[in-house]
Amino acid sequence: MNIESSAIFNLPFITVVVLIGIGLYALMFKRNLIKIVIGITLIESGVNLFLISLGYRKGCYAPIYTNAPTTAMVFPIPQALTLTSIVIGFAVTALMLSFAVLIYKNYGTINAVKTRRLKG
Amino acid sequence: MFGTLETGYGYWSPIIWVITIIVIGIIIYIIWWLGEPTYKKGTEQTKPFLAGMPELSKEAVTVRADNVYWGFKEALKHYYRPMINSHSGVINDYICWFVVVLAIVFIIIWGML
Amino acid sequence: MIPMSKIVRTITNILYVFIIGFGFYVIIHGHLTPGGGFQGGAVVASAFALLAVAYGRKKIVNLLNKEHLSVAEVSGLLAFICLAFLGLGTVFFFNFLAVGRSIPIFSNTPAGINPGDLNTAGIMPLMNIAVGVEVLSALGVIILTMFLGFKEGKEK
Amino acid sequence: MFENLVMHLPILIIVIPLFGAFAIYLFGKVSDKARNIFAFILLGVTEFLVLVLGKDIYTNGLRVYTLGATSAEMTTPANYIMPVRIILVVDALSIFMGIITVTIAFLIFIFSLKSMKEYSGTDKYYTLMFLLLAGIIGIEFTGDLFNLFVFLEIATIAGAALVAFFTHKAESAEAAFKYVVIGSLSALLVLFAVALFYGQYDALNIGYLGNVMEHSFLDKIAFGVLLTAFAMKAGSVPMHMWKPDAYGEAPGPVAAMLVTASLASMYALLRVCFTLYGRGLNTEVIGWIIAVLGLLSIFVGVSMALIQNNFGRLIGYTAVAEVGFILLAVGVGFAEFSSTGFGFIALQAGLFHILNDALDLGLLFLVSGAVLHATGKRNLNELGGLARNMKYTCIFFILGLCAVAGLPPMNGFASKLMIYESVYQFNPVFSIIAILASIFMLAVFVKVLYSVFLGPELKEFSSVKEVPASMLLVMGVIAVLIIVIGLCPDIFVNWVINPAARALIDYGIYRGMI
Repeated sequence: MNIESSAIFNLPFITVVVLIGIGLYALMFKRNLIKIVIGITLIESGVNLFLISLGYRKGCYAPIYTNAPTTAMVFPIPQALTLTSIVIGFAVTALMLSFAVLIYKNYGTINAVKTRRLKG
Repeated sequence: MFGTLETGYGYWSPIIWVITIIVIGIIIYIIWWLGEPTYKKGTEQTKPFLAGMPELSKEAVTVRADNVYWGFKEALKHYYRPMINSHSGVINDYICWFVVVLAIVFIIIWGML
Repeated sequence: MIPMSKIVRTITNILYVFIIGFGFYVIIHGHLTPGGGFQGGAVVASAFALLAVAYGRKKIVNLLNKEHLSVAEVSGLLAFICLAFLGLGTVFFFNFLAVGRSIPIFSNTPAGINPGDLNTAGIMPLMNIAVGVEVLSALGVIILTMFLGFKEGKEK
Repeated sequence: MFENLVMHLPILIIVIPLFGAFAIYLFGKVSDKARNIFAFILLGVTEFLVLVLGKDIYTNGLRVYTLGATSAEMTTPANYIMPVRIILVVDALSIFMGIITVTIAFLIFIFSLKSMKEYSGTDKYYTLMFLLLAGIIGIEFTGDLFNLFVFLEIATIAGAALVAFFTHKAESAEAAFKYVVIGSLSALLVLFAVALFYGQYDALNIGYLGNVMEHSFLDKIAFGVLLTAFAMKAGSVPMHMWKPDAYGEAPGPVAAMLVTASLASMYALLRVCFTLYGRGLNTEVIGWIIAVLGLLSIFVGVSMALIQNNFGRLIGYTAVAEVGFILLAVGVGFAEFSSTGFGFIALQAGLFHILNDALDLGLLFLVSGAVLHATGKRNLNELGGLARNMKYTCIFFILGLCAVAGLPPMNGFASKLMIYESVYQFNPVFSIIAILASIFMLAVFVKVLYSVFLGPELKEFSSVKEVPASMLLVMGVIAVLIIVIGLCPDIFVNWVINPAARALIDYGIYRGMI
């Protein structure tokens, strides 16, 4: 896959690094459980963007043959992978948020430092 | 069954172990059989001697799990205190450890190139 | 949660039919246009979310039954797996409708650029429908559970 | 006809539990009894199929299965130069893990019939259990890195939901939250590594990637990410802290199943190290990293287990130590990377310890589940004197104790002896620390034995009854397996472990099938 090396084509990859970095920052230093969930979703978005931009070819169309203007299309497999990953990410996010709800019901707070009976 | 297993330096053979256990059991039985014949169950001679004091009830002297190995924990408290503190139970710390290991692995791999 | 104002409810009454219709359109045209089972199911479930917000707790509990939604969810998943099992004469997930063309349903397989005939792609549309049913009911269950769960939290 | 069935077995073993997971829910609407019978039949069939596949693979070599192709062996479609479909590759190592997983799951299911009866939501419990089983077998049978990610996430989701089984308890929700965050983070990093591979080689298949890999800088980045992610999922120090939390709060049978799940991550680590990268890496350095992680896990796991007062949490820490033993042996095996000498014996010992680990820790977690079932308590400070009323459970616990602490003639001794002696030739210090840690392991479990089963009878437990016969039967079967493997370790090592280890070392066979 030839991705032109000019700066504008590296922009998606820089964004990927920034997104994953922000996600890891949120996971490492944010005590709010909801923010931790947001951190996970940020990392997920970063990885998805990475996959999508790997399959991109300049000046090509979405890989859908129905009434397509030309057969020059971007790579479809990364898009399929991304869709799968989005669906899984959705399930994981829903699960994490429901655990956060349970923690809030039981502890009355969603601060990670105050919700730790399991330690030592 | 009961074959020998190569373990790199020597070998391990369960059959020898089983035979040894049986032999040791027989020796133990012989020693027991040669022992004091005047032993009587349920008499004064089977009671523990605690400096002449009456024996406490078993429930009162049971050591609970927390106090088992108390001396060990006390001796190693300089090791255990930081260990317990580092197992803080905060999810953020878990991720921090992960990032630290990731960084170390990256440094080693970078040095390996 | 109390129902929202009459304006919102009136607009919801008009809109939710269209949202659900669009969702099913996305599901059924999954093999031709962007979208598919998951996306269409999510659109349908967003109509559920709209209803829940507009009408409040009592109405939505009467409207959507969690048990029925769970059964629909499981049925969708089972239908998907059974469709994959049907290809087991050759291999799992084999597209027996498109390759053998023994059954004239969805059996056309045009190559290259085509006008988008609905009657194509073999078992893909069927799988899309199965996934669509699964996703719309699963998301319905999630929306319902979280909606009711937060309500209890507030009362406390 | 039979050959045709064997050809389809790799996918059937994954899909039958997946199908069962959802069908069970419908059967549960009818009645509990119908559901149990149905689930029992499904698991029995799966167990039978996995044994048939195992016999086939141990005699005829590995099998591939291409989903959706016109024939199962057609990995590369006509006019293509690389595989594009999802391919399952089952070799001796995969089926070795698969047999362990399905057997443990089958036993745990029988155990759960009685131990979970009194709780509500058993329909969902069995659904999630089957989903977890499908996810774990998927990890072990897949030959495709993206598929590996998908199954990893399935196992994480099902496992986290099972950890939170006691939803009314605050600790369960907390442990489940930690488990799902850790699991999804490591899975996402696996996906990141997959994207790195895809960007360079346009392929996702492990065998194909192994063939074409150029070991560029990006590949080494991907290796670091994969190594750390799988090590975290397997529970190696210092990324182990989720493990005692999750294992301690999950119900006993669930914890036994989660042990298998983390062993599946260990399998993925082996697959990545040996088959995907092979000798292309500097195996000595990587082997040292893995061995040091293992050594840390042994030391920290055992020393932290000594001061725990929660039954499940204590076994969780020893699970960390057991994973450390496997990592140590595998690291030495990877550093040597040869099919002869002590490196190969270390690798065999690591794989043998995977089997023993699943059985020993499974038995101990089931005992903790039985104690919880009988008394409703998990805190070691509140328990005591149970041997009077629960004789058989106590005997099974002693057997598990001996096995996990590595006392002869149990299975744990055989594999640990192999580990000590082969690691001693690699580095004597590692071996000595491992032996010392194993002695501490005995001390840990003697504490549990003393505080749970021995001691005077406590008033509150005077009416405790022995657990039902089906639970005893399951624990007894595992105990018998432990003793049998301990008494004839050579048969298992020569006939089961050796082909699996060879499959790792001779990675050309796996790669050549694509």
